Amino acid sequence: MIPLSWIFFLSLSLFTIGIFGVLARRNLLFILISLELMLNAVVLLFIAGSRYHPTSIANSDGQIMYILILTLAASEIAIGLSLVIHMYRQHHHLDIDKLNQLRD
Amino acid sequence: MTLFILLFIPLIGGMLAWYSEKFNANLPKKIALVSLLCCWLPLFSPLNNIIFNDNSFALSQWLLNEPHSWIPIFNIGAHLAMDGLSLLLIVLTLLMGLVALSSAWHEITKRTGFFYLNLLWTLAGVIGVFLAIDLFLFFVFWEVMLVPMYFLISIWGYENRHYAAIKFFIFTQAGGLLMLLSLCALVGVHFQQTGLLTFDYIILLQNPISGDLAFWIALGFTIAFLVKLPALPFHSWLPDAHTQAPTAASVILAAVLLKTGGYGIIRFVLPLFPDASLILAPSMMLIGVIGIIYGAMMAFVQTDLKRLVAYSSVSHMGFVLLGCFAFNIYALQGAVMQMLAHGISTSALFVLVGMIQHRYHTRDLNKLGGLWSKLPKLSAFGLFFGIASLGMPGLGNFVAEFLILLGSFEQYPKLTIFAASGLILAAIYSLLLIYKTFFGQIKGPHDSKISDTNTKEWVTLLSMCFILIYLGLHPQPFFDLTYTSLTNLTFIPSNIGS
Amino acid sequence: MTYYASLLSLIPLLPLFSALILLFSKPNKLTTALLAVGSISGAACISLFLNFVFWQQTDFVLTSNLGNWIKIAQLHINFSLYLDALSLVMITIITGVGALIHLYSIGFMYQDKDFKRYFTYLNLFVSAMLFLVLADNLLLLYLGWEGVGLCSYLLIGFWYQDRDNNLAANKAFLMTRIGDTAMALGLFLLFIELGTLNIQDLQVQALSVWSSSNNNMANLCCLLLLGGALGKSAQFPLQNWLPDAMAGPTPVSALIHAATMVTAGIYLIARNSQLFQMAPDVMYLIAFIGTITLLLGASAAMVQSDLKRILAYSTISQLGYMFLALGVGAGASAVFHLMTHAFFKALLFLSAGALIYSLHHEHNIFKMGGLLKKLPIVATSFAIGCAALASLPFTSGFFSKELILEQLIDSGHTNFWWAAVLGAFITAFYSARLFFVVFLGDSKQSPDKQPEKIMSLVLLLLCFFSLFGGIQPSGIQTLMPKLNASGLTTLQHWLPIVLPFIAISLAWWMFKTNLFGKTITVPALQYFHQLLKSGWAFDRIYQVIFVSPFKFLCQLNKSDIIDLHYRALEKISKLLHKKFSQFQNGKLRCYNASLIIFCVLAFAWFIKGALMS
Amino acid sequence: MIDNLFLISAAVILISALLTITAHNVVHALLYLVVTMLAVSMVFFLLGASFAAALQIIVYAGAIMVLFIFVTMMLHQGEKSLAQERHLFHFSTSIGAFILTLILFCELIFILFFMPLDIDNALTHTYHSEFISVKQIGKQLYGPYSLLVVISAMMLLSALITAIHISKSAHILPKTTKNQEAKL
Repeated sequence: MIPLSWIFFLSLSLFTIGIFGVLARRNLLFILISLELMLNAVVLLFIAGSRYHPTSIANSDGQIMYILILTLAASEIAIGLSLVIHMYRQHHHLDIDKLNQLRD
Repeated sequence: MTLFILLFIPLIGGMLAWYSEKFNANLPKKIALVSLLCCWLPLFSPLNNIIFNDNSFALSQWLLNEPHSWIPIFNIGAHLAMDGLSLLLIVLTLLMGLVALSSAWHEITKRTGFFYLNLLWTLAGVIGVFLAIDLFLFFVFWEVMLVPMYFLISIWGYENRHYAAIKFFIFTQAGGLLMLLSLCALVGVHFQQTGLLTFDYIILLQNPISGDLAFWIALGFTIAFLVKLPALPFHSWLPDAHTQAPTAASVILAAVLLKTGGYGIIRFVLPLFPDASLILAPSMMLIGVIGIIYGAMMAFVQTDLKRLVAYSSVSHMGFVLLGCFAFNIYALQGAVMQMLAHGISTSALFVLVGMIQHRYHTRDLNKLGGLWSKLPKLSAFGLFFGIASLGMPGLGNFVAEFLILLGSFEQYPKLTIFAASGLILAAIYSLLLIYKTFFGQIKGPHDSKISDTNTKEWVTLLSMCFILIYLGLHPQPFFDLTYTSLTNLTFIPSNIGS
Repeated sequence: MTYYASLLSLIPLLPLFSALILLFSKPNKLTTALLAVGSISGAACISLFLNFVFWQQTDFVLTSNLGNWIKIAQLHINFSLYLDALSLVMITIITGVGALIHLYSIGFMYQDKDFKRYFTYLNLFVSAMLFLVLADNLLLLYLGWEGVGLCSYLLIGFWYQDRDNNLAANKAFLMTRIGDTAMALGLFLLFIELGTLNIQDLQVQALSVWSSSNNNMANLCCLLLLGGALGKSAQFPLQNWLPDAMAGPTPVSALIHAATMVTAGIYLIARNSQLFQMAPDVMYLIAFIGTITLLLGASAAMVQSDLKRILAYSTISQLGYMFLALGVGAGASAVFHLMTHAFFKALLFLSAGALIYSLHHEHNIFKMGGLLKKLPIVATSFAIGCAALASLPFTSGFFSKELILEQLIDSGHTNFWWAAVLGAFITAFYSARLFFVVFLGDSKQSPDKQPEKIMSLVLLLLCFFSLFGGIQPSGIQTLMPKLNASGLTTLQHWLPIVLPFIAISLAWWMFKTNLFGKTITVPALQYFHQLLKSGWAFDRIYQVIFVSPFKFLCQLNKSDIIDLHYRALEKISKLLHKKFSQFQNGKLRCYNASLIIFCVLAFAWFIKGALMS
Repeated sequence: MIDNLFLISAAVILISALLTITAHNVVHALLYLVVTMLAVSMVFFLLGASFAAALQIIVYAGAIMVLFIFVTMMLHQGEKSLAQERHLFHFSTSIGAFILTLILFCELIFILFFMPLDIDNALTHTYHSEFISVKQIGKQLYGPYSLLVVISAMMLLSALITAIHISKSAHILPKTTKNQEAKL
């Protein structure tokens, strides 16, 4: 049986890689990709959590939560990508640092 | 109900004046005048039973007492009451309202309706402050009188009026909030100690709270009133507010708004926190004395006429502070008298400065000079009020300052010697004022069409002269009026002072 | 008796009413003059009448109450007047000399366009002085005291167009105001110690409360009251306002700065004599200040070139004599000298006024000369005045000064006696110098017009008084021991009589060798001459010690240090705003980074928390 | 046996994740992402969540990643974007981000392993082995969690509408913005 701490380590490192991706990359697409990574890390934990839940009967809450996160990811990506298209149409580049008109 | 009528007349009058502007331009003035005059009617009953049968104080300190409930849950009552002290100050307010009206008669031309609304609402706020017995109601009126005054300064003021108005607003608002805090703390502590949640002054008076928390609450109240009575550390809003305010606003500001600070100390700080104010007394008297000297020294170097008069009122108010915390009957009577006399003499000076500015369009002392040869009547009044402000015996200021110094000499002789030096400094800046504006050679342009005082100005100034002389030569009725409300403050503690 | 009381209350009120009428109405010159002089001469007649009534009685008291002023707790003050021998003398002087000076100033001020304003102030002054002298309690005295100061300020600065007059007026008012504040403190102390401000009760209370003489509270009170007296009577520390006060019209200088106002200080001390008896040290101080002022005034008068400044310094020195007399306890002789001095000094000032009037505002004595023939009346009055000033025998000045000198010896202060005699010598010298330089010698200027008839009439009247002013009402006699020359040695008796003649001959010799007008070459002597001319450089001393530091301090603080703090507060908040707005730079990555930073910090805090426990 | 299977898939996950974020070419990054997703579904299988794994493969890797690739193709990035990408992301600029994430990583590791939390003993003793059948999930889904279903439905609907709206306005906008610029 896989000790939970390993899974913790795995999801945690996946999450950190995702964060690095968000912070380091200046291309909007890559930010979305690393966002996906972070989502996967979280889902991993949910599933592991429900699997190791100390109750007598089998617990499937993790998987239900997975379904919800799945729909979330899907809708989020749909909107994200349409924004990317929109941005590309308007600015012809995807560099996020150039989008700072909201400041003044 | 008479007190509520007295309160609502200016409020409604203000609204009417504002509304009437649509019909024609100078209707608001007349409405304002009418509403001010009929403010005197509710006062008629207490006034004549004081003059004719003077047993009005036999039964209780309050001439008129009208408790009504307002917010029952917190036991906040719309409780108005008038005693000798508040009657005096209300009469002063109404008088100064008329003076402000007369000085604004020709001077204010744009948006007159809104001007008279603000003027009358400030007066209503001040009358409310002098009548309110319920602490919460007192705070409400404290704010009511502040906002219209802000508009008066910021709309009809002179060159950098916005700076002055905002500064005035922030200072007084900060003071007001501090007062609200200490007010709630007071009610809270009172509730803990006696289990009775009330904002009513008379009930709070029965069992004054003590202990170090009482000290901090007393300090909160005192600082709020020190900001309003411009004592030294918090005085810097006054010169700006006065220089930028139109004449009518600075008359109201000088004559009445400063007195709410003094009134607050006498009415709320001294009786509600007896032992805390004993601890506070030495430092407050020190602030008063420093205020006297500092205000006088500042007045001495000013080149702007209105700033000079403003700093002089900082110095005079230092005397009031000295008188309030000296805890004996002479000093307290002197403080009340100083508030009256200062109200009249300084507002007269402001009316004069307004007239000079109206004619010569400048307040700069270096540009003014030799007015006596051009405007003898105006300069004669200027000389009279300049002399009054330096405390010439036979006029109100002298009686007040003499009593204050006499009272504080009994408690702190060494401190009073410095305060007495204030008399010399007052002479210095008053003589400077008179010399720089009225005597010497004419510097300004020689257009001869500048007219001397017209009858309206002449009547207002002359009536103020007679009041000051009456105050100086026959102050006894004023002393008897405030005697009852001041005697219970003068528990002369044996321990303080040499 | 009540008839007299109402008469008494009329004395101060008459000038007051006439002043008020003049203030509010606009009469022509004639009615103004009539009203003004009428009211003063009315008061003069009443006081003369009271003199006759009380001529024989020795100790009489007349009081009248005009109404209640202040009544709180123990402080009972009312407008009540109190007349006894001392104040009777004072009101006779004030109203007598006042009436004459009013009469004189009709002529003197006739051309001036502010005729009405002049007489209003003059009437106000006389009524304030009368209130001062007749006051029953110290507060009413203080009211008169300040009123007198105010009117002297207004009258010195009467010709307000000229800048120096205003400065002189301000200086006079401020110097006296310093004295008045000291006196006010004295009043407070007296009220707290003795519980009353009524003058007669004070004397009685002082005896009972301060049993042992010379306790420090008595000293302190008398010292403070003395402060007021010094300010008003231009004595040692506060005397340099009087020479500048000559900027006003000459009748004003005659009335205020010779006869009446400057004597207020002496009246105050004489009135509270029992109080001052309780403080011998203060009495000695008064005598000491008297001598210093005496010598200071006389020496300064020796070298002046301005006609009126000489008379001003001589007034200071004569007042020094009176203070000296008060200091050694001879109150009556001081008052007697005050009376005679009022007459002959008023005479001197008025004749000086006539001189200036006819020489068209010429003040410098070295530009006048040989006027004996051209202005006979002025010359004779000047001669009599100078004689009385130098106390030549059989003039009124002689009687009063001799009396003071004799009192000095009686009370054993021989060192003061020597100083007084030296003063007398210098006085005789400068009065002789004044007379010779102005009236003898070659004439440099000829007068363009003779003085008005009314002015000459007044001069003659005053000549009469200054010659025969020696006679006094019986009331004063009782206060004053007879002129018995018992205790004096021959030298002490004859020296003061011979001395003026020596001084006059010295002055005559110097005039003949015209040493007076010559410019002095010796630097040391020149420096000393300059020192004396500026009244021992008191103006410069006070300028350096008090005025310029005060001005510097005020200028330093012109923009209100406390206000700067509030403005600095405003600047700081603006600065912070600028700093923090840099964080809102619109870059998403910065916002993400700050988010992550916060998580890192939160975890660190959590770890620290867990590790600590 | 399961353990070393888990270790392999964990390694694959980590490596491909690292490659995803460091790739310059978007398509490479996407493909590495797909590999990560598959490896994650492998781990789900190991944990007994077969339904979740299947979903992962079908929906996540299948649909979402395909959508991603589809969009990147629409943006006809071409060679220019590769050079741009190299300019946008190179190691020196992201040193700050790297340090920050490293600190975060160490903190999390520290909390996980060195903090005296008692997670291990609670879990090891009672675990059960049988798989969770789809029927069971279905009952749960439409039983107590029916609200969850409604919410996710709503979410999907709103995402749909927004995506359509934004992409539709994307057409019109560029034209209007051009003549707006002309007007300015």
